[in-house]
Amino acid sequence: MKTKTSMAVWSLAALVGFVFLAGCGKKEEEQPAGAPTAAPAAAATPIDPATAASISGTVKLDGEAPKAAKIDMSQDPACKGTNTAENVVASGGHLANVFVYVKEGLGNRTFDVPKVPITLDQSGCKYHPHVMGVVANQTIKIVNSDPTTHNIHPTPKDNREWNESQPPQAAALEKTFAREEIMLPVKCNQHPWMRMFVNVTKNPFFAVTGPDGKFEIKGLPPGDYTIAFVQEKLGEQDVKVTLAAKDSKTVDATFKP
Amino acid sequence: MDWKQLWEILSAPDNVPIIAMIPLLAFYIYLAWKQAHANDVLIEQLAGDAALAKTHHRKAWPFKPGWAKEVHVWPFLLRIEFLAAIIVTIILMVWSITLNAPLEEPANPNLTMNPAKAPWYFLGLQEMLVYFDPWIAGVVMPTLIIFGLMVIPYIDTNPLGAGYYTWKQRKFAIGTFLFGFIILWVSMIFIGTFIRGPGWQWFWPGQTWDHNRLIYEVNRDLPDLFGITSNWGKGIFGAAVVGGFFAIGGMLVHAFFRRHNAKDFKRMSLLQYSIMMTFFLTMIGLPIKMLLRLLFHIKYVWITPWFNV
Amino acid sequence: MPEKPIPENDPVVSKSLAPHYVISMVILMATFFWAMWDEDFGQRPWKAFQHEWKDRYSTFLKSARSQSGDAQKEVEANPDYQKLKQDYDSASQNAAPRIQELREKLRDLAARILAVQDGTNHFTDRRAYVTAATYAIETETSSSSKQRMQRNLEEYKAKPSTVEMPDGKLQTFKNFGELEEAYNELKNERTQFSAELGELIKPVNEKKELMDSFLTDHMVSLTPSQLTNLQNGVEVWTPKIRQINVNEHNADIVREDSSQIVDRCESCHMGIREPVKLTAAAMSLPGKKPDVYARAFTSHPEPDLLKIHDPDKFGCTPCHQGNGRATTSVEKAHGNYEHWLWPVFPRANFEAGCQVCHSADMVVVTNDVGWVVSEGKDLFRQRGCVGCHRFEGYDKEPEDLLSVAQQIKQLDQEKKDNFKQAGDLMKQADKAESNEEANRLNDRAVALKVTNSKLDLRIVQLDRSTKSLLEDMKKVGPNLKDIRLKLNKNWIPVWLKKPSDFRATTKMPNFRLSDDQIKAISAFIWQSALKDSLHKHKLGNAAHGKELFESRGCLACHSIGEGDQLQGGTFAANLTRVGEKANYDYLVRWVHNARERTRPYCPLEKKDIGPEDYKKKGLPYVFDLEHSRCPNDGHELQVQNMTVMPSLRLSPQDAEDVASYLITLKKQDPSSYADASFMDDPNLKDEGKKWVRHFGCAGCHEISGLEEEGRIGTELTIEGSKPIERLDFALFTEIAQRGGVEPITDPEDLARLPEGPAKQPWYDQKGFFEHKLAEPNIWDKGKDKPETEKLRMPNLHLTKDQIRALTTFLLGSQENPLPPNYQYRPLDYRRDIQEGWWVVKKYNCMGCHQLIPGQKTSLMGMARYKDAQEQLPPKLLTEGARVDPEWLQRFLKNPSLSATDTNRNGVRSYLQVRMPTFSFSENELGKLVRFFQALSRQPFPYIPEEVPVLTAKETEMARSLFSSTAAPCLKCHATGDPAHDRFATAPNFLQARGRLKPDWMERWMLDPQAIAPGTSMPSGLFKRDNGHWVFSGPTPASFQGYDKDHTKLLVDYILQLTPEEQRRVGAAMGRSSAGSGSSSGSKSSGNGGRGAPE
Amino acid sequence: MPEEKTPNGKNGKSAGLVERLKAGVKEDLESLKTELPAKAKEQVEILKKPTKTQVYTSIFRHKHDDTPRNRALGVLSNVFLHLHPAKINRDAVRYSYTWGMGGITFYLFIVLTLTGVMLMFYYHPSKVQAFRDVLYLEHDVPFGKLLRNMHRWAAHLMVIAVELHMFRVFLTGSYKKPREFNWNVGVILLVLTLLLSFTGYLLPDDQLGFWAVTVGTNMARATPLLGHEGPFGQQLGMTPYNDVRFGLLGGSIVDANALLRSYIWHCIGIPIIASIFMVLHFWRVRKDGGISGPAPVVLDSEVKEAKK
Repeated sequence: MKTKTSMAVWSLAALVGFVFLAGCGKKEEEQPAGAPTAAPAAAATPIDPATAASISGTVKLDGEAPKAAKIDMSQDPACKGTNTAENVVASGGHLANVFVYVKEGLGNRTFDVPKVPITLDQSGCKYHPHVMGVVANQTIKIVNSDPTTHNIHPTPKDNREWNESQPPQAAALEKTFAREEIMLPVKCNQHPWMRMFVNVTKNPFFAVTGPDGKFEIKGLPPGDYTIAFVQEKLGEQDVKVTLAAKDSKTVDATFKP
Repeated sequence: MDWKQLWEILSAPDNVPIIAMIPLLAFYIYLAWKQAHANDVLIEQLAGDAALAKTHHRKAWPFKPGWAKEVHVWPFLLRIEFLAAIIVTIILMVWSITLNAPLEEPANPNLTMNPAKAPWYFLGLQEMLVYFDPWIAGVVMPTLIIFGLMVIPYIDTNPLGAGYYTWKQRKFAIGTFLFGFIILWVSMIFIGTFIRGPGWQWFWPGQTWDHNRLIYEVNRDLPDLFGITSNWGKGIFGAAVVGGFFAIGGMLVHAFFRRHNAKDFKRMSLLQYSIMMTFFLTMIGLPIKMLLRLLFHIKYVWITPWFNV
Repeated sequence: MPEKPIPENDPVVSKSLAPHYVISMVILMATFFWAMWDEDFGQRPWKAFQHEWKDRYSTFLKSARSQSGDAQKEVEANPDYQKLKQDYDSASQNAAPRIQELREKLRDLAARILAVQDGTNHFTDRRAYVTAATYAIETETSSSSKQRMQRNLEEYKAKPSTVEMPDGKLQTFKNFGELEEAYNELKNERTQFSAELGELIKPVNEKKELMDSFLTDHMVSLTPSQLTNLQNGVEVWTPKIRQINVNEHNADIVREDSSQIVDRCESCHMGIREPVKLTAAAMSLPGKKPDVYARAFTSHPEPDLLKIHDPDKFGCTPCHQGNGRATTSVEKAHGNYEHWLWPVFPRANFEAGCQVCHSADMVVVTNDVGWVVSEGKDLFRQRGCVGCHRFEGYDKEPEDLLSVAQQIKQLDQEKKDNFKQAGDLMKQADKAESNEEANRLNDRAVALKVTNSKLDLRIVQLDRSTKSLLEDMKKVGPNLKDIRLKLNKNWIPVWLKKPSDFRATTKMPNFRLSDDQIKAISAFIWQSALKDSLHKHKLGNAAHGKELFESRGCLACHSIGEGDQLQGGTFAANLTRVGEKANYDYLVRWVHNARERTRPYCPLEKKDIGPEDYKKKGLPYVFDLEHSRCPNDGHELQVQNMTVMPSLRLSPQDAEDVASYLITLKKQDPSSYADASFMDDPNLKDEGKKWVRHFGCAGCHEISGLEEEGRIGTELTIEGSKPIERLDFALFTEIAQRGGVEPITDPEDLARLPEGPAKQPWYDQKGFFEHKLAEPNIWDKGKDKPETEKLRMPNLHLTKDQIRALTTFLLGSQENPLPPNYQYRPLDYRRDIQEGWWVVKKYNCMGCHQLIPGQKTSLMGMARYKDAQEQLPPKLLTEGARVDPEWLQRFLKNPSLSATDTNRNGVRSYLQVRMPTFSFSENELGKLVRFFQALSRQPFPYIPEEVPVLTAKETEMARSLFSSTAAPCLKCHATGDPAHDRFATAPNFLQARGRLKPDWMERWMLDPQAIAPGTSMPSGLFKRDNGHWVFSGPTPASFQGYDKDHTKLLVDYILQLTPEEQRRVGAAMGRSSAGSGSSSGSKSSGNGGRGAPE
Repeated sequence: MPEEKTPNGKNGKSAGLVERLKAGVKEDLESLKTELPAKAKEQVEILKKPTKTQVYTSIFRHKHDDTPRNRALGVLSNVFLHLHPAKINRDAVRYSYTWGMGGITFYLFIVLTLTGVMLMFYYHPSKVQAFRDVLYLEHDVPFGKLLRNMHRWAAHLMVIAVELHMFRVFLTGSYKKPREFNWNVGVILLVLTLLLSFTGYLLPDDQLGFWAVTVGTNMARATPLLGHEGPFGQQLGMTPYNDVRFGLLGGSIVDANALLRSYIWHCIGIPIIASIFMVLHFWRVRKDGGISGPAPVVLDSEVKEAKK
């Protein structure tokens, strides 16, 4: 009897084994179908004001500044302002309206959006300022000081386009740009000469050179940076710079017309 | 050696029965041979010992006096039958669970399968299509097979070997049958399944079934080899060759049969003998025709305006 | 056996079979269990999927809920929500006491009703007795027993009944009537209270709903409570087949006898229709790469598509294919096994599914861009595949011409028969026996004559459509009859050698010609070309020509520059080296009007008609769209070059300038090409013709003597469902089946394969198409074939993406296994859209115009327009709603809107880029107009609405607003005054009338950015005030107290604007030179609108 | 007659009747008390021996004790088993002699009948539905795939078993006198088995079946005299539309009619014919003296030559 049982057990075992063999289907090698979600953005790291460094410098124009073209403002009698174009504004070899910002080097740092809005004024059928920097999502307050209607028409690459009219004395428009974009053109369709550039950056470390070509960026944590100089016509120049704690370095740039 | 191709053919669900049949057949032939051998030994022993012949129970299996000559069907036979039923059920279930019946695309008369094969048990006949016109392979041959099988009891006049396995007492009958069953039936099925690929071309096992394969093969007719061109000439020549085969072959077989199967020959009536001869010669004719085709590329032997052989 | 010892006991009888039985029974049972297991699990792998789904989805929902909770808190902090919540709280608090009271009363009533109903001697029982007795009385026949039963009933009814009320008191009702009354009263009372309760609760519930819907409306994802509901659903899920039985949901689409669609895809793809977005990453196990489950559980990536194609109605497999019923394994379900004819479309080509039903659509998706299958359809025409391969829907003009000819023939015969019959009838009528009979017969004869007139008109109609068809017929390649006039002779053999060497982006494919073939072919086409002479032109101003070339819009279709420098559209040829090949005089003619033909072609006589034919008939040798009849037989002629290139209406001078510029474009001098005088060898001509025929050159080119050549390739309409056995992989069949070896070795061709060199087996339609397109003669590789039997398909030097697009298109081009109702063949306005896209794509309208939001035109990216977007051609996103279709038709016919001054834009005269004249046929004109109307779902035909005549005061008001400094209208809009129009970036208002639809104008003023994103016209000009739209700047004083829409007023004013009025207003605005524009002002008004008063 | 129980009856019967009634009821109650327990005891006794019950004995005609008589009766009184004789040659139970192939064939035939009947529940022999029904069977019907697999493989197995049976019968010379006729019946059964399998091949209406049947029936074209491609066929006016193949398929191609014909032959025609021949076959096995062996060997010298 014992042999019988063991035989039965063996045959059952053999059968089970067979079942397993049959059941051993091949499972496909799993392929990645896209990287898992990116690491969450690091929280805003406070910058120690004690170690903050700064950069300053002058932007020069090497060569003859092109003569600023005259603008024919006869189209709108309400426009009464200086009628020179602002493509390249230079005096005595100092280049104005160059946007200087920290292009690389801040890593994954995030920064709070400044609560204070930046004002863009339209007066004399011109934008003031002509070049401005703004942190992404920072409010831009657009004011019309002219007795005529303007319309504000940014034509961005990576942000949303809009076009709104602003009659004289109208309430200020409040707008934001959410994505980084350098030299985002803004224009007024009614006054084709009216153009300005908004530079939307991720960090608050930027400056626009004044008529003397000078700029200064403060409060930078120590580190290696790429500083970019951007001029609307003359393009971009990158400069690498290393800042130690409490450094204050001078970085100059020279554009050629 | 194209193992993938080989595996593809062997593992096609409908080919599995043939694969199963071959070892099965081998096993049963062995089983039959074992018993036939034992019986032949016994017969020899008894033929040489008349005394023993009188007392012996005349079976190769052991027997002792006192053992029942007959046993009850219930339970001695039925228990085996039930067991067989259970085992067949198991085999069938396991087979059915592990292997799915084939189901291909919906029938599409516009898309010919290459190769288009008949069910495996008819592949022997399909293979015959290579060597014979359809009317012979598809109609005459099956009819001959059926009739041939049916006349066996009436032309086999040998009273020996009824109810027990033996070889020595029925050499001619068994030899002929084995020839018919194994060579002409089973091996043709085997060829049709495993050897014949696209375009019904001959592929050795392990050769890739290339759909583009082209083979240069000119098949000639026998009369052409002899430069006979006229229709009448071909007809007469062919008839002569076929007739000659039957006449000369018949003579040879007769000479052999008369000598080695003298008793059977004596027992047979003329009708029995001539039927036996016809079927036997026809059977012999098949491989001859096949070899003519495979080795000498001869298509037809006998050409007439109505039919070709 | 003898050798063995004979056992003592008879083995036959004594041998036990018990062990055999035990073993076999055990195995048998095991087999049974195995069968069960196999049936339950082995054949049901989806169960594992569903278990996995339960876990993963549940985890996902949990984390989603916490995120959603934060989002909810944010929304809840919204003051609007707070207000709603307050409303709700106060309302529910106010109503609460009374609700409570009513609920109690109802509870009490319910108990009392129950007592009366079901208590001892209860009402229900007594009523049942009464009704049964009443029935017995009613059916009783004997009057005596009727009376007796009546008495019994009365007695029964009179009996009192006592009811124990819920408070324990006994109440006695005198008789059945009283009981019934009491019962009914109780029920009435209950109804009353319930109603009151409902009234009370309703406003509270409404407030709650407001609150909830505020929440759902303001949350991007689902609210936590919605997520909780989902989770509850998941947790109680027990594994079961999830299937869509299309027939059940959609009896009207699927007929009884057609194939049943049962899709069980969702048994594994559980997340497809979940209302949250599930990505493979989100459904992966934490920290693991997405596995087979994660990839199966994603939600449908295009939920919008599911909205249009509701899976309940469509199922899954009609779009994706695969074996929807199968659930036994992933391979089976996806149909990825040898014997399933419709395997699931590969991931890279899933859009093939669109083509299966949308084969009649040129643009499959009207509200999105970048669809691969649409690109494939476009390429199929652009690259000239249609030249050799017939494909249902493409270039069917030749077939239509044939059928029109047939119809005309038939009608002619009918006419003849009718005429004869009418004659017979009249004869019979004359001999008729009675007047009635005669009149009847005469009437019939008259009817037949009328019928014949109708037939005549029908024939005229058909003749016109013949004309249309001849006009519509285009060829992909240029007319080779003109090559003697057009080309540098020596350049031709060089070009034929490998066209892409000369011009990398050319449509002309590489036919792998041998030098002998090139010689013969070039000799044939050279010798068979026309030998007419061209008008000679002086060289013009190339600099001006360059300016024109770049500004007039040539670059919308043509490109210039090579490699990185390439700019412009890919629709037409790259002209970087055109100076090497072209003849200046021909270029001038071509630039001026590409359609201008050297000689007209008569399809009936099958020959080019020359001046001699005209002379014979004494006719002037003039042929154009107005003079398109053959002088010999009056048949319609082909009077245009069969190119889609339109005329930019340049002045002859400008055309010379442009041509002068083009002729300067070259890398080497034309004279540096090797001499090819063998092309004049007449012995080569026949050989050349043979090869030209062989390669089907006439499919794309017009060639003398081969005008009627048919297509040489296979029809591809249902190529995607061709059985794989019919696709000849030649010597690579086994290789394709087993995979691993890539037959293409040429590095250029290899780079074309969308999926790179083959790694897996590629023995499928996709593999065939991709390999064939990458290297069309790949199946000849290793084969020894005579030249004439080699594969003829040329190498189209396609890119990876193009091959993917074409493969997708071909994969979907199937003989539809679905019921015919699935085919997208609408009969309403959508059909107009469907047909219109074919025309729009044919002429590359989208090279200049944006028709789909987000679509890029060729011009958009060019530096020229970067700072001057207002100089781009207008966006046509709402064209149908914008313009009067009749106007549109006029405009499309002649975009200059003038019969004389054609060298200009009719509407936007300020644009440098020019709307060309396409010489659309009547047929295509109609299609285009209907297309735009349908795209905006406008009724067709359009009946313009009456514009109310403004009162003097209103006119005055409107004028003051229109001209106020605050309203900037005329700052940008043209007036016709050249000085003013220098700055104009918008059309003249005078054109509004007859062109624009008033409703659209109003909508436009309010928010132009929403109609044409990026337009110069600013939004925010008007604001909503007191339910009306008012100007948002300072309004003139006269508007005091005006309480209608300012926009409407302006629209009406603009529609009534006269040139004088405009001039007056312009002058009033203090424009320096506003008064001097009268001449141009009147000009524009003359073309601008229907009978605009001068 | 039911007693009228009218407590407040107005038309009361005579007092005598009531008395009698009362007495009767008492008596009945009395009998219930005594007789019922007795009957219950009796019933228990009966149920203790289930084989003695009328139901049992009506089914099983004989006792079950292990006696030779009962062994014989077990076979003889059973309609399924009485194909067998009560006793057989002691060596005939040996597997090595018969190989059991005849029995296995018959068993497979039964399995095929059962599975076939179940398959018929799901199958419609029409061009529109046939293939879809098979898909339905594979994907929707519980155990449908197993059912189809079993039917298919049992059919193949049966062909193998039949051929082996014939092989064995020949080798043991079992066709010899007096079994000549039964051999012929067997040959017919072999043909019928092949035909059964062949007709079933077409039914799924897939490429495999379609082309197998096309190839198979194309041979019929060449039937001498009766086929349009056969010798003398055209001379006798045979065309694709009137020859023997047309008759087999019900059309000139394998189409809906062929499917229907195939189905009817497969499910009704051939099974009935085969059953009849099987009955004949089994009957003759018994009548010809049971299975042929294993018989004692016969020596050549013992053969008595029949007189001619």
